[in-house]
Amino acid sequence: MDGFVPLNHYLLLSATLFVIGVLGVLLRRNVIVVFMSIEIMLNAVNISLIAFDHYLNNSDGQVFSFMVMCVAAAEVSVGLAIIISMFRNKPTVNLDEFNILKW
Amino acid sequence: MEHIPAPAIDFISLAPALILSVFGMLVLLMDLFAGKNKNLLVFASLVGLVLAGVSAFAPKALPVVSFGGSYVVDHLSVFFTLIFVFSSALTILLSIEYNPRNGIRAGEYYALILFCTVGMILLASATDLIMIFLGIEVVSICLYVLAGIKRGDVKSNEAALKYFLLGAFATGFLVYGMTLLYGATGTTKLAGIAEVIHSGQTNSDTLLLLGTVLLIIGFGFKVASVPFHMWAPDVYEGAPSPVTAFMAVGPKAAALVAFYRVFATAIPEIGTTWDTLLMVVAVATMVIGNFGAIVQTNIKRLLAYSSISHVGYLLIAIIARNSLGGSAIAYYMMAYAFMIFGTFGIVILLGEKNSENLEIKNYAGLGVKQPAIALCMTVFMLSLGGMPPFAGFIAKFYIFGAAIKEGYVVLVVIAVLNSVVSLYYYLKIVVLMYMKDSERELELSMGPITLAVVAIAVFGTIEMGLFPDPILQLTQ
Amino acid sequence: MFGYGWLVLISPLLGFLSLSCFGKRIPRSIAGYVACATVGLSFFISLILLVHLSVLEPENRVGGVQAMYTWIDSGQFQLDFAILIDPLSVFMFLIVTGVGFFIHVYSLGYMEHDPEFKRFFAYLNLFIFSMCVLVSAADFFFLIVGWALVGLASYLLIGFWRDKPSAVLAARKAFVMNVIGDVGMLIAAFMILETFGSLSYQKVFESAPGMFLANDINVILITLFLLVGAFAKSAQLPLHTWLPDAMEGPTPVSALIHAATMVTAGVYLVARCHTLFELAPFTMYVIATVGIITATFAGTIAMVQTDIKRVIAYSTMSQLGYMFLAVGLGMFSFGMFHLMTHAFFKALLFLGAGSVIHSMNDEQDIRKMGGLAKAMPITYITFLIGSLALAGFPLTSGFFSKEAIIMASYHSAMGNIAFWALAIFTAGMTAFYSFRLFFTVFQGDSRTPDAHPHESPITMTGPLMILAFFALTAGVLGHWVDGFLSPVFGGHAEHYEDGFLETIAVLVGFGGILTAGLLYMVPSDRVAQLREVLAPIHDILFHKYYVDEIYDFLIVKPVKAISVFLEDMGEKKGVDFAVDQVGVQVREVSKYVSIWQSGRIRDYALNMVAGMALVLIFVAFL
Amino acid sequence: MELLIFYPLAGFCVLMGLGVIISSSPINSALSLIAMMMGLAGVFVLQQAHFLAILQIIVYAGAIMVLFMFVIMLLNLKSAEEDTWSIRPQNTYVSVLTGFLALGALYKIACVISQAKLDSPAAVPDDFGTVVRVGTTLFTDFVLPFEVASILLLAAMVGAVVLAKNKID
Repeated sequence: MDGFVPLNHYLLLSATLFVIGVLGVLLRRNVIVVFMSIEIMLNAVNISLIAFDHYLNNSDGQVFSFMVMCVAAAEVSVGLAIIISMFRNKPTVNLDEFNILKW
Repeated sequence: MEHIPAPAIDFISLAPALILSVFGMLVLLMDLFAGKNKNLLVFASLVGLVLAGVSAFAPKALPVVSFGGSYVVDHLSVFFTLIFVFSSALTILLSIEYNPRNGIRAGEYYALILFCTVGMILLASATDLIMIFLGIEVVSICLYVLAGIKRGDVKSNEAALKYFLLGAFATGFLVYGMTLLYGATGTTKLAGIAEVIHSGQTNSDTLLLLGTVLLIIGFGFKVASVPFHMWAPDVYEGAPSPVTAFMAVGPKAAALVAFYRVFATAIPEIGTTWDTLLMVVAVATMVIGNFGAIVQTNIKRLLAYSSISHVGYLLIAIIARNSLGGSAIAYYMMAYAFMIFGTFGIVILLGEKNSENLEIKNYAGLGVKQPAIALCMTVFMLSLGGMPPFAGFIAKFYIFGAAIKEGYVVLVVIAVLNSVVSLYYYLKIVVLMYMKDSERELELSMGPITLAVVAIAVFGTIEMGLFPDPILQLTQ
Repeated sequence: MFGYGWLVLISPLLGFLSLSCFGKRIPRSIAGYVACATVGLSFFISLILLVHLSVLEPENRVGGVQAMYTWIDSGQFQLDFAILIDPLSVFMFLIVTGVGFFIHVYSLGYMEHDPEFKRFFAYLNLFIFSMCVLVSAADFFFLIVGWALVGLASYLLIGFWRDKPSAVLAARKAFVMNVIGDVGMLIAAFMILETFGSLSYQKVFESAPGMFLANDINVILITLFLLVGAFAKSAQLPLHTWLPDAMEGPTPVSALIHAATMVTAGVYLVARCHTLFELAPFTMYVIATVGIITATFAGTIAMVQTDIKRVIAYSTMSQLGYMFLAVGLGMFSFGMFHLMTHAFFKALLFLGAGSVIHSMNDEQDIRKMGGLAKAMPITYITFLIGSLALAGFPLTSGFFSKEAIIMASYHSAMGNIAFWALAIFTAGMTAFYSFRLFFTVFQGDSRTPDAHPHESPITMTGPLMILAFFALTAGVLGHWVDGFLSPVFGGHAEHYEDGFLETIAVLVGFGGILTAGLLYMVPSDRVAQLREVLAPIHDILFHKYYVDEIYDFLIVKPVKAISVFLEDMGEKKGVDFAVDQVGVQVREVSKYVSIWQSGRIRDYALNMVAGMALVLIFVAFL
Repeated sequence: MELLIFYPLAGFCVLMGLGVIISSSPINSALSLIAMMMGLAGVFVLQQAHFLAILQIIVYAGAIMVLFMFVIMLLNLKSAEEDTWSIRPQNTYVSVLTGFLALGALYKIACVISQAKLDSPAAVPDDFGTVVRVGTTLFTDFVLPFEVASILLLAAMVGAVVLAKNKID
């Protein structure tokens, strides 16, 4: 293999996507989009995991990212259920309107 | 086609978790046939919990390390298993009368509590980052649902949503931190990580550092320490009362023990930097928790802030990082379980038919109308404030003792001063009960089972305060 | 050996628990008797303990630690559930449970018509229990526990009438002041633990003399912090402001807690820790100085008060000052002796005042009383005895105990002329204000014609008479007290004989009584009438008028001005202001903390990220 | 070869990621997210993690995103509910401060991250990242996490049903 990509660049890609996800959570008001941003964060983590695996010649990271996917799936199902159950009582997806509980 | 060698599975050390999983599924199945009568489910859940508690003692010689070093049963984990089982059982007992009154009819409720307990037990024994991650997630996912299980209630919905979104957000940080830790050391086993760090063979110290920071954030969120505590008051207020009590004890204890394991086992040697950081966090947590609680008018919110401040005290034990610290955390959580379940038992007892009656001012005059309950509440409040001769005092005493042994005198002084501040709001409730007359008549719902829970809790609080030795022996 | 001593503590605790838990189910009539019986039992056991101790050899009387079991055992540090039975604690037991028992009985009558009769007795029992914990503690830990518990009980009892805003405020003030003291004690305890590695009296007092030279900075700091607690609890300057306000509570409470027992805890503390204090002569000097200044200060204020209970409250402060003077001079047994006689006559005065207030339908202003002697003969006579004892009239109990202190203030090793002069001056004032009070209330004519004073029931007068007996005769116990306590204090206190000084003291006392008599025996509105009828006495009356003017100009006005000034500066703007401000500021901070909690998820996430950024910066750059 | 594919692919992923958080319509966000996940699957393939690349497409792009789509349709979300991204005015200071802090921290990290030892990938065996290899690891070393994952999914399923089903009893 001539020219290979240094690990750093994978890590940077991962970090960039992670930051994009964080920004999405901080800046968007739509619950669904915020939720998708969190998915971006989890995906970003997977990139790092797999990159590490490749560079360490190890399979643990792949198992880890397998588990991350599994958790993501579980979170999505529960999260969407919460959104639906919430939507029944208060038909909006604007996060800023959910502030009965405060102070 | 090569065969995968069958892995050795140590059923004995897994027994509590296995039993509870089986009973969880059993409860789910029984729910199909039980109809409206949930008593059978309650009974089955309690049996499961008792069996799990008993089976926790099954391993002969502790500690038992199994699954290639990713699962360990030691004194700490056995004791925490007991705390989890105990707190889940009390949660279920508190729910029996609370749920129908507040429109929670789902039989899955009990199954979710059992699954959550499985997660906590696994978490307390996990010595592998992947296991810790999965344990935390099992616990969290059950809690997201439990927080929102009062489906018709906007507050409950909001609590679930907040908990879920922020929890998932924090999970992102947590798992990223674990990834970096893995990348830096090439292994996910805590012992392996420690070994690599010890030998100085890390791939990158920066990754290690960054990973640890992110890990702190993730754990910081799960245990609700400042500045990652902000979900706690809202979620505690919105969730159904038994679930709130559950959250304040079980999952928090589980996250703490995992936190302790990671910091005491995996990365003890890069300690000094973290100590300063954790000290700042601990102090901030105590201060914010206590000062936040002072102006609260809702009892659940007040208890939420107070539980934040208690995390601050517990972090001191993690900073101390000696064996005394571990058993101090265990003792503290057990004492805290008694106090919190007792307090929430009373909160539930005082609930009315149509409202939960959570305003603190409604506690006025309780000393005259319900002297016994007021006295119990006084015991809990004094114990939470760390007054002798109750359990809360001994618990604080051991934590501070562990810290002083390591020379963190200033930290302990700050903590003691904080305890004094906390007395202000605990005693405010006591004063209200004894010194003020009630503004209106309350139609209290005095459920016998809830009363029994309160009685158990009072007994425990006093017993652990007067005779701390037996429990302490268990933790060491 | 003294295992049964636990009963002294357990009995009132059981009383408290049963009254507060099952208060509803216990009939009202029985509740009061239950409370009295528990304290009575404690008193009885204390008497047995006394006899038991008396038959022992003196050297066997000390160090009787009764450990139930080891409570906390963490390696180096060990703490037992234990009580200490020695002459000092039994002495205190006797005062606490004895006076406490009579006051319980008195309360049966005094609180008879109060709707919350049972709650009152529950708190009283709690107080007796707490006080017993305090005096029987075998280590500093339980000392502080008792210290805090009596503060709590006092808080509950001052604010007992919770509909009365002034009572609630007073209760809060007392509590805050006491917490300041508790914090001082806590710090002292930490320092002791740090220095000695143990909290038990036995170990600390055994190793202290070998560890410190006199006036070692450590021992001075420890004793000074202990003093903060002692001064707060015993209402010495500058932590005294809560005591007069505490009079908002029911009168038996004032008698029990704010005269006879709790406020003397500070004196007890100094006596108990005399080993430490003797190692710090500097602190001893501070104690004596603060004591005598408080005595004088409170005495001047007492002269111009018009509320019957406040007069006695300031007088209590003043007498506590004497006790501190005594222990500060190293005359521990004199301090304890005065503590005992004071408990008798001051409880008597308070109960008498309560009896008066009771019959005057809760009137407390002495300017509206007068001529009660006929209507209330028993109260009258007993009050007279109390006043005589307080004034130090020869052969009453107060005479012996006060005389000993005044003599010591000049003759003892640390005494000097200034202490003596102030002590004598205060003695004169004491005689004056106590008889001013007595004459105004009981002599002359009634100033509120529509009041119909009546004698109180036997439950109230009985304790009055018993206490009066002791107030009159307890003086003879002086040598016995000294002898009984000498094993604890390691020797007898030297009794100084000085006929000249004694005569002065007696004369000053007479002078005070006489002045009060001249000024207040005859109500001034009848002066003109009398002048016409009785010409020969005209001169005297004229002189009286004249003296009154001078007195008013020379003494009353300056004293009034000073006391008003002190009250303004010292109390309203100084300590109180500080205490209030702490509360206000705490609430302000608290508001900010909770407003931070905006309720919006995105803000929370932002805060998390901000926190993370802070952590990263912290790690990256530090 | 790897260089040639990686950088465009990475750029694509970042663009699509930005698309998720920028586009005003949730549907567009979801589509961008799917595209990003496809791109990531490509990155995984570059790393020889074939098994996970497949999973990424099946689980994420296939199952999870379909669920998202369902919910978006179910809630019938309008695209324009004046939801562009925004900072609440009260938070301006905190946000700016956080931004600076985060930038500072990132800069510092970027400075030191280049010192990492791992510059070239290890020589990996042929079966690296295959189902067999990953599966073997999963069923030997990590059999416990695997089982726990089943509890996790069960709990999530039960929870989702409890919360989302129309009517209880």
